[in-house]
Amino acid sequence: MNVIVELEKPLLELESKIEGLKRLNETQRVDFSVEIRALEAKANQLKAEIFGNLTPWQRVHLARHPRRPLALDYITALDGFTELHGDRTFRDDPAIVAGFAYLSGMPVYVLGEQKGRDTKENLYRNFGMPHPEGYRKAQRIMKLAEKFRRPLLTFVDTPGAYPGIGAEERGQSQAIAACLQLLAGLRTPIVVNVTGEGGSGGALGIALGDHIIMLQHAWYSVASPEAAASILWSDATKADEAAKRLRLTSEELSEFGIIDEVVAEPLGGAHHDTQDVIRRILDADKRAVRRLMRLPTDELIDRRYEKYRKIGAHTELLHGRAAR
Amino acid sequence: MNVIVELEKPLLELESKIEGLKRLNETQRVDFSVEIRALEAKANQLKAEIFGNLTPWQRVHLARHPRRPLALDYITALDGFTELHGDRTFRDDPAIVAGFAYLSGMPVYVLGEQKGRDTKENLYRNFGMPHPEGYRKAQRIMKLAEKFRRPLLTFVDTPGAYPGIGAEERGQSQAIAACLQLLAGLRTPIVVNVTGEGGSGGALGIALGDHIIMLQHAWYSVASPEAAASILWSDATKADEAAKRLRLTSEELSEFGIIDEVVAEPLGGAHHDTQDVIRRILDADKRAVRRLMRLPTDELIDRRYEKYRKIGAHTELLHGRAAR
Amino acid sequence: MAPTPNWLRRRGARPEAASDALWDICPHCNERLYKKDLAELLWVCPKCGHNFRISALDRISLLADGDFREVAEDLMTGDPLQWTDRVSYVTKTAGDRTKSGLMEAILTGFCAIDGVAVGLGVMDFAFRGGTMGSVVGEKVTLLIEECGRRRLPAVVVCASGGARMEEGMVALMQMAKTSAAVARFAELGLPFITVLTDPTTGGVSASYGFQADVIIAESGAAIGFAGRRVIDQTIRQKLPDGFQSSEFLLEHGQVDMVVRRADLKPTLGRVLRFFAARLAAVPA
Amino acid sequence: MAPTPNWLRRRGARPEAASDALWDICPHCNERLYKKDLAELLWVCPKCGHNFRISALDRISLLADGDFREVAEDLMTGDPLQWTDRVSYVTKTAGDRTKSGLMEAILTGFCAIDGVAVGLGVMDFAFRGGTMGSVVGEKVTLLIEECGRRRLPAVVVCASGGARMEEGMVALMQMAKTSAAVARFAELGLPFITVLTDPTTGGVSASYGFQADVIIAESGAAIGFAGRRVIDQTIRQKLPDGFQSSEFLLEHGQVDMVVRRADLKPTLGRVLRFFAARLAAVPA
Ligand SMILES: [Zn+2]
Ligand SMILES: [Zn+2]
Repeated sequence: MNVIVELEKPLLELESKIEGLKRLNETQRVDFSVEIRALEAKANQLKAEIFGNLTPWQRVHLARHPRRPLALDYITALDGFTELHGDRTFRDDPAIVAGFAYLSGMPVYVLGEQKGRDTKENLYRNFGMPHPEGYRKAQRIMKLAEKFRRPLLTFVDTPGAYPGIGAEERGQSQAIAACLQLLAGLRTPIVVNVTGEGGSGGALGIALGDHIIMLQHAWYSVASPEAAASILWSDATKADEAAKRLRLTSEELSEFGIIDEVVAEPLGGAHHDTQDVIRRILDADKRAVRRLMRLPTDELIDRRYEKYRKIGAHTELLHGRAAR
Repeated sequence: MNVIVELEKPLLELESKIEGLKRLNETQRVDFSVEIRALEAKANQLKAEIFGNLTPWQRVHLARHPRRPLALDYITALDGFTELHGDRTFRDDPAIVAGFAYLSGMPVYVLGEQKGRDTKENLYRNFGMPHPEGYRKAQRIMKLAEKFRRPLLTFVDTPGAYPGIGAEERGQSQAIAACLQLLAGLRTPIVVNVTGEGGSGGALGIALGDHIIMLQHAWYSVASPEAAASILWSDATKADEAAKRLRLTSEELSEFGIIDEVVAEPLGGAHHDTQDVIRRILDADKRAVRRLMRLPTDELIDRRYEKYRKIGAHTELLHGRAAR
Repeated sequence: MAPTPNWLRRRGARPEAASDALWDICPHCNERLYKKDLAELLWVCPKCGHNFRISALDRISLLADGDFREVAEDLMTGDPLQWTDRVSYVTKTAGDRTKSGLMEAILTGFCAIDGVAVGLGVMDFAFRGGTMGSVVGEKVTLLIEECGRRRLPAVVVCASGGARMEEGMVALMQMAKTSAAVARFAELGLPFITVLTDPTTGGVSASYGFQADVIIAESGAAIGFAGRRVIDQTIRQKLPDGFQSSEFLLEHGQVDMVVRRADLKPTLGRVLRFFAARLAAVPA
Repeated sequence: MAPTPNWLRRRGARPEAASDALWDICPHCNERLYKKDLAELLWVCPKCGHNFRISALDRISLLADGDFREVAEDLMTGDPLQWTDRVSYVTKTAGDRTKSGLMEAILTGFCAIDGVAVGLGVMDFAFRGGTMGSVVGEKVTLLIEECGRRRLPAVVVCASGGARMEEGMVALMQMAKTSAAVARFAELGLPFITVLTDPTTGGVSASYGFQADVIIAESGAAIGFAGRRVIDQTIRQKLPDGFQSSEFLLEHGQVDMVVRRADLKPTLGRVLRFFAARLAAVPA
């Protein structure tokens, strides 16, 4: 069960009560506005109590909230999204959506890791966990973006690349590795949006870029808290502990210089005002794309190289490079 | 049954009789040299009768002779052949062998369509009929050849690309199409040897190059005679008829300008002197590679374009281009 | 029925009616359809959605905005193999010319699709089963080369049984020739789009058909390398449902999208507008 | 046992013996093996051929012709997350340094392999399970960059459980950093070769491990993206025989060759000689 959904319940009850009173207010002669105001104050207080001080583990659940905007919510908010399918080799992987669209009139290619909204859709989307063919479809789109010199926009939201038999047989490692090599040298601007879950290498496969934007309550980690707890302590139930230690929040990752820009969410999370959050993300994308498109391509690639080149924490450095 | 194997039988009997007499000659006191010379004369006469005037259909069988040298016979005659495996995506296809070697000291990449010598090996090699993953392994080797600026040598010997469910599912068309596009623009010399069967698109997938060599009794056709007869007349038994009409012999294809060089075979076919045939082919390869390596890359690519650009037979031409 | 466009009227030649019958039978659901209605219906069965195979002329009418300026229209095939079986190749192609009203299995030219200027090639199954011989290879190559010079997107609508047997290796080499043209065009950074219609197989699918930046399949088309009969004879086992259909190929990652005939023009327009848009034209 | 090479004697540090036992048990066939013999046997079980996991120092002794000039040898990890669980990350790595005689999970340097000058990186599973943190990422990157400057082939022998948890996202970003280094190196037209040994998984396999021009797997190694336990827990079904073994990967087209430990040096030599040969040196 999602802990945020549990926490939210009293708030949702209160809000539905307020809605009821508002309807009464409109249809009946009696004036409930005083009561409504009182309840609204209480609701705001409750919201602040619930969401004002979330633990990292609670924030992981916020990023998994069933009503959180998904990759396609952002992508379809672009103008004229047209989906392109398939890796030309094995299968079309619905866990990665790909295509092209316009960002405020600018032609862009888009990639997104896509979960489902319900069980049926989640089975179809494999809960947003791509297979190698998904990363190979992504490579096809990356190459198109480079060939036609259009910026690439990616939307990251995956628990991780799928760990299954077929995925291993068809080279999950190779598929992600090839994405990374391709993105590192791609001669066109890449803007990355981490909007939900940033699960390890499966996220990074479409998240190496020039400008990395992260939604406030998204998480991005070397491993999911459950996987990390399992790897470190052979005990997946210690995920809350792992979530705290992994430094997977947008604030911490900003401090590390791994995230370039954090887009704020309304109190309670993105699903409390989906349209506003989408608008904020796309605004940030637009600013980033415009800025990056002004750079000569060689400089763009050099800057991208330096951006990743300097990430590390080591104490004795060759060539006099400064340590973190 | 292979018609050449049938035709050869009396010759093989005679040759084994001669061998027997020769052994007797060495071990006994009696002198059989007169008889041997007489039988040898008869054998030569028989050979000339059998092989002097083969029909195209018989020559197709010569190209399918169970003792005909196969791709790996040529490839392993190069120095230091090292095999490279796999398409990095789905499977290693044993119907296409790939790797690198030295041709008289020159580093070259090699590709070959490989049949088996017996049933077990043929099942493993799928009778030399590649799947899409074979063509994708080939693409990997083509890209290596280009990246490291080494000539590419290919050995063509396939009844055709495999027509099966998995092959279609994984994009046989796309795999061959991608090979052709890659070869057309590959910035390194490509020398092609059609040594056995040149079955349609499955052969062409590794046969687009700068210099096309063909063994005298190899065949190379828009479709196998059986397939053509089946397509044209819904009657695969008319393959001999189709073989004649398709103009699939090295002499005819030379006339059409589709083959650049024919390497002669001994009377009776390549398997009558395998080592000599291998040497002739590799000599031709060496000459071609040395000549092509002297060309600036842009000129190499331009010549390759013109080579294929001019193949066609049409009577009203735009831009005043000369018709065949 | 839509009025005959100018380019078509100018062209003069029209195919002979295959029969005088007023009715056609849908091969998919057996519905009897009044022939005169079919054009209005875009040659799509109103009961089951089956796409009838259509001529290159009709396809161009469906796609081109207005004028279609045909090029290389007089190109006629030679007879490189001096082919004869029951009848000679020369006789066969002469018959096809009369029957189809076409010089060959493809029409190429320049037009606008939904407002975007393009080079457009459209194959026609009625001419030798849409097979690729010298002329198809030459016309596709000329079209792509000319698109390169004019810096226009190239679009080819495929319908083909593969390479043309009667031109032998000269036909097979058209795969190499067109591939070389596509490779050059790709290096120019110009967009190439194919539409695979029923059927697209063999030498056409294994060359330019699958070399495009965006590959669109018309719904319900049969698309593959080997023909079904060849596969049947080789493997002698039941083929999966929908094997080699457009939808099967989409699932197997081979095509970018499956589009119904009615949506083809707007979809092509959308794709072309994106790919043809110049970065310079973008507001900063 | 072979005499200790100079570079190793110079290096001084040696791992503590894991135990004082004179015997080792082959984990594959349970054969009791006299420890002193194992080095002579290249740490391969003479009964079943099982490759024991070996230290980076031993691996270099197996591969390098003579001298190995280590670089970036003093690089030591920081503690970017200030990690503590049962013990602190600082304590853990200090323990690993003592136990393994290494500063980190990889040694990098320059040497000749079978006569060919190369940059060589060798990972060591004994240090934090060969996980990639800042130092592994940095040393791989420095090695590849330096190979680029010297125009030498780069060889990395992988042995890794993936990205290092205790360095969190700083560790994950090493995948991006090393990939960027490989991408640049590839553009220089220089050869990159990896040897995947037991085990190569996660962040290392999904970055430079699988980005090489030639990928060699040592026989019997476990190679994959996800660990077996994770897969077991996710799919809860029986895994195929040999799943994620070197041989399984060869069959599935993921690696170029599977090589026994005894053949590794000559095979690498053969590959390197081919890839490192200058075209100019070829007789015309
Ligand atoms: Zn119908
Ligand atoms: Zn053992």
